Amino acid sequence: MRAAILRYPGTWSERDFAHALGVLGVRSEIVWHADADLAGFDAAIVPGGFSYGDYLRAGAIARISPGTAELRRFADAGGLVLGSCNGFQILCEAGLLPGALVRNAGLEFRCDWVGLRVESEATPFTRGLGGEILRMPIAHGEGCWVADEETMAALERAGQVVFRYVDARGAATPEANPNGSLRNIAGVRNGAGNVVGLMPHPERCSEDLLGGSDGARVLACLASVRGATAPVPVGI
Amino acid sequence: MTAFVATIHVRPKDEVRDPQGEAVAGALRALGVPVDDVRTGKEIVVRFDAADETGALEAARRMGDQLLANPVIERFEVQLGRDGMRS
Amino acid sequence: MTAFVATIHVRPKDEVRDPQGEAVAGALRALGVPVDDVRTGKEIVVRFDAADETGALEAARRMGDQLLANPVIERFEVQLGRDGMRS
Amino acid sequence: MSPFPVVAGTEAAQPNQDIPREVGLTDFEAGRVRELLGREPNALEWAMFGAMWSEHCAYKHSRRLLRTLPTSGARVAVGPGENAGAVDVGGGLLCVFKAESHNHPSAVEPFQGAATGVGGILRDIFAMGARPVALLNALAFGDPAEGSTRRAVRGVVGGISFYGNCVGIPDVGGHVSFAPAYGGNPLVNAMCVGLVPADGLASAATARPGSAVYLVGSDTGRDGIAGASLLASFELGSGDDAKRPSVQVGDPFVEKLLLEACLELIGAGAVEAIQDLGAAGLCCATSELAARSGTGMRIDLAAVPRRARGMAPFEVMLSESQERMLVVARPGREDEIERVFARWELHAARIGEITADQTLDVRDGGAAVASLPPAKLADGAPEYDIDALADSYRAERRDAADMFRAGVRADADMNEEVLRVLASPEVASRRVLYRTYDQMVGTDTVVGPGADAAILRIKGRADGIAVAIDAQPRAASRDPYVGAVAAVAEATRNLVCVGAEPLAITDCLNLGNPERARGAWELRETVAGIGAACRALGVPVVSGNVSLYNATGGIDIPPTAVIGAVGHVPDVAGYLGAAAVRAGDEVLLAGSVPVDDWLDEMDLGLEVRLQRFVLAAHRAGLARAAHDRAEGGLAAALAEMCIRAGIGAAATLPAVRGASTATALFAESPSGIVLAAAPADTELLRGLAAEHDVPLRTLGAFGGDAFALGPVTLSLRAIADAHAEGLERALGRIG
Ligand SMILES: Nc1ncnc2c1ncn2[C@@H]1O[C@H](COP(=O)(O)OP(=O)(O)O)[C@@H](O)[C@H]1O
Ligand SMILES: [Mg+2]
Repeated sequence: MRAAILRYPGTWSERDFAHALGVLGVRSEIVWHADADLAGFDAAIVPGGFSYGDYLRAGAIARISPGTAELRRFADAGGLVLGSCNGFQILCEAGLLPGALVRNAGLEFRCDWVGLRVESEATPFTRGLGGEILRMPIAHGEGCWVADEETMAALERAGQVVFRYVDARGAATPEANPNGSLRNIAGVRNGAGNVVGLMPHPERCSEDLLGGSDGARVLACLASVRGATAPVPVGI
Repeated sequence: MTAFVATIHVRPKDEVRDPQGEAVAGALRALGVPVDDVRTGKEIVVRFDAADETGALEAARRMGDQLLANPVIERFEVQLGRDGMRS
Repeated sequence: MTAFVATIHVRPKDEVRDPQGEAVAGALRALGVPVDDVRTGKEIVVRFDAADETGALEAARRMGDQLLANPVIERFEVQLGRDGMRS
Repeated sequence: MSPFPVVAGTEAAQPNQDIPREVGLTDFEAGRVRELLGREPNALEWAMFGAMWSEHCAYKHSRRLLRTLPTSGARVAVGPGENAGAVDVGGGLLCVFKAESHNHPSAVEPFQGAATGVGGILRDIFAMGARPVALLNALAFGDPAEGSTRRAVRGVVGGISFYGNCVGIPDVGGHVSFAPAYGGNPLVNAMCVGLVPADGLASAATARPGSAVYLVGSDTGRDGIAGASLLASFELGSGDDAKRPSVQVGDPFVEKLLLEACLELIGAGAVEAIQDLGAAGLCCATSELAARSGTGMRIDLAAVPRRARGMAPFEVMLSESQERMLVVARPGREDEIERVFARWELHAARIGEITADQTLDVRDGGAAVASLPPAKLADGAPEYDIDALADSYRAERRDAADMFRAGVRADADMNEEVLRVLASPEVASRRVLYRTYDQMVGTDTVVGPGADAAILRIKGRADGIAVAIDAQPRAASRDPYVGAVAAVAEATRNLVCVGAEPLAITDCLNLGNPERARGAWELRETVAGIGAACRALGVPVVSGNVSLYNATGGIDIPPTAVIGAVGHVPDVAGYLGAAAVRAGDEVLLAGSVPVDDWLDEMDLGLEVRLQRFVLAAHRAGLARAAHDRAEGGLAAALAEMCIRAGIGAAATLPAVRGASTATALFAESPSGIVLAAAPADTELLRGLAAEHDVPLRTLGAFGGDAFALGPVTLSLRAIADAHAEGLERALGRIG
């Protein structure tokens, strides 16, 4: 498994992902958006951050970057793509995932731990995790996922909702929803299942020292897609 | 080339949730203004050169399509004028 | 009471830096549009009832003053109409 | 050639008394400028002196006093004087940190003022070559019931959140005070902590003649409040709106690009010297860099990329447009510098070069517009001795500073009082504020906001660093010396409470008018208190900032020394916290007992012994959890431990002769730490306390789901809710 981590101007989770993947033994490389070449990679991660300052709309300007065009080619060819936080926003803006992410209800940026229920196993990032309740951090101001009713219904029918915000008992209550997302949606996949986006940050909860390691369970799915190599040493 | 100024008004589609509008409505009610409904949008004022009005209008529409509005949730309108400040 | 709809246009004052506008200008140039300058603002569309046009205009101005615009860095303009959708 | 080439400007010939005054120089200072130069400066040159010799840039009233602070120590790698200080955390790594105020801009525009304050402190850190790893902030606002305070809180917290989150630096802690005196003058102090390999430090003192000078980042516009007073003296068309200087607006996106590009180039060795642009913009950056390097510099203002049309040379020199850096290229690396900045989509304009002649030679196209010795600009301002003025102040005794105890009558229902204290804006949880800050980006935050101190790991190592920021304005408003001592003691004690050894501090002094007797006295006493505490505790001051003239309606704010402390955690996985309590653990109080008259004198000796004892207990594995007694006294300290651990307690109040129940519950005497220890360990713990000559009392035990302390019995749920919702209620966000 070799993962590319896409870096746009303003991305800030790329090193965090590289570290978390390294702990799991996944080799990764941070690639610059302007000259990104994803040939030869098994997976592409679109990490969190404020690409282009998130001006206009989160992910709007990143959408027109050459890196996003390359990402589209890669996904169309069946490459695995995981977008977290700003990455999810970019994937929606780019039309690689359905719906859009708008300002949080209440308008405030929120950094907190949330509960997530895995709704679909039909992705390379959630295999074997169906029904599990995970704890992960969020950190976003525009994470309210919206779509028109038709899209929403089609998505539910096709099982494309991958993560939902839930309380400790697994119930998708309004209190468990940190941003007003439609039907507590925290993450979705495309029709083929090779592109997944979620607002939470699996890379921030991949070691017990950081308060939880449920993120490692998601990233480990990726690691198991093809044989993982030995843990990669990491410095600062 | 002539100097144009286009204002592109971007608004959430009617059926899309507008958290900012909801918050503003709440705040206005708290201020004692009995508002019925609030929707928020953006306006982007672009100064640019184009050969003529048709070209300018087309360019402005392209800006809206390709960047300024997200068709999944937004619609936009273009308002075009000559740029008196520059021409 | 009559149903009114006011659009409050809020823009950064001319002399105030608009980083969002700068970023959008850069993006538009990357798309090949030779823009000279971009400024971004907000528009807030408020539907509400008022006794008459004077009252409505006054209410809309108060919204701008008290909530919608930050007078230190922004200015606003009110555009008032009857609310055809409701009245 | 004369060292001062003839300079364009109509005023050059005859002395003009108005211009120096209008740029903020006193007649005495203007005389000194003329004396240093041996000629009459032109208008631009006056403006440059006015900016560089302002209190903000020149520390005229505080420099003499600051020199008395202890600044050296075995772990100090960089002391005050650079963009930020640094301590050695071992393994070839330095921890760089500094706190800075942005009070005045935040009073004008809370959101942008706070945002650009964060931007400024970040640039100070990466100008040292260090990667920022954490932000903290210390804030002070007026009465939370006032609408203006609520707007200020929203604006300031929103601005910090906007900027820090976008750049992607976690906010891991802070401090918030509320007092009416801050109503018209809120305090916004931002602190940043960074890490850099010892051999990767960058500096502003290392430029050499012949090297190219670049101005990088945002274009230069007419931003900057400091410009306001200057504009008057240049009589620009009044009513010409576009020419008015405006509030600085931050662009965290450009800051992020600047940070990455600068660190990449510094890491590659392409940068010979670097200086951030802050107050007084290009004027300050060019003169300071040249002065520190012992060189001159020639720059051409025509090469400066501008955002506004028709800017005059003085506007370009003094603009405080944000997100800019001055970068001196190592010879032969110019192409690389240009390439890297271009890849990060930033403008890098070559605006001049370093010269050997000790002159800052400013041109505008072909014309020479200013020619001044940089050392005189940067370091030539007079220092004022405020001793005599301070001596003339007759300190009057003011009310007791323990706000809670003072308000509690002997016959009050103590259950109600405890809930009131826990829900008060001074004590209640700050979560409603810090949940809008990204606390985890970087994946180094082991303990974030909400604890006594935050803990950051260092990837690839077992050890880490701890940071805390504190202030004691209520104590200081009664006695600035004791308040300053207490602030240093609290910040370092907070480090100790998480098991970290204090290494050094940064201090950010927020005070009133030093030209009045009381202000002078407060400044002197504050610095003396910090110095005394630092010497006793063995923690040097490695960086700091002074903000004077803070007042609301002509009344000075309480002297507010904000202390940011950095410590070393030998083993981050085994940190000490407040939450690791288990049922059955004993509740112990180490150190002082609550008394009424602690403000008369603080026992620094006890504080030192207490801190050593708790660190020793932690190292010996005898303490399970710790939390210091601070705002709200013992009641708040024990309640907060119970809330964090999710476990109740049953404890008695320490018996102190002559002290009332209210004192025992709520007095904020320093030098007290509540500990949790397993019953099997308490014997050894007592022995260790005796060795350290620290009083240690058993008050009771943890367990159950009731909070019982002396006469108080409340459910855990009740104290948790009061603490969790208090601030939101006080700010009127929930009913
Ligand atoms: N402005 C702020 N931003 C982030 N965290 C804050 C802020 N103010 C306070 N905190 C955090 O809230 C907790 C309580 O603050 P404080 O009462 O000052 O603690 P202490 O008494 O232990 O110094 C600390 O963890 C502190 O870091
Ligand atoms: Mg504490």
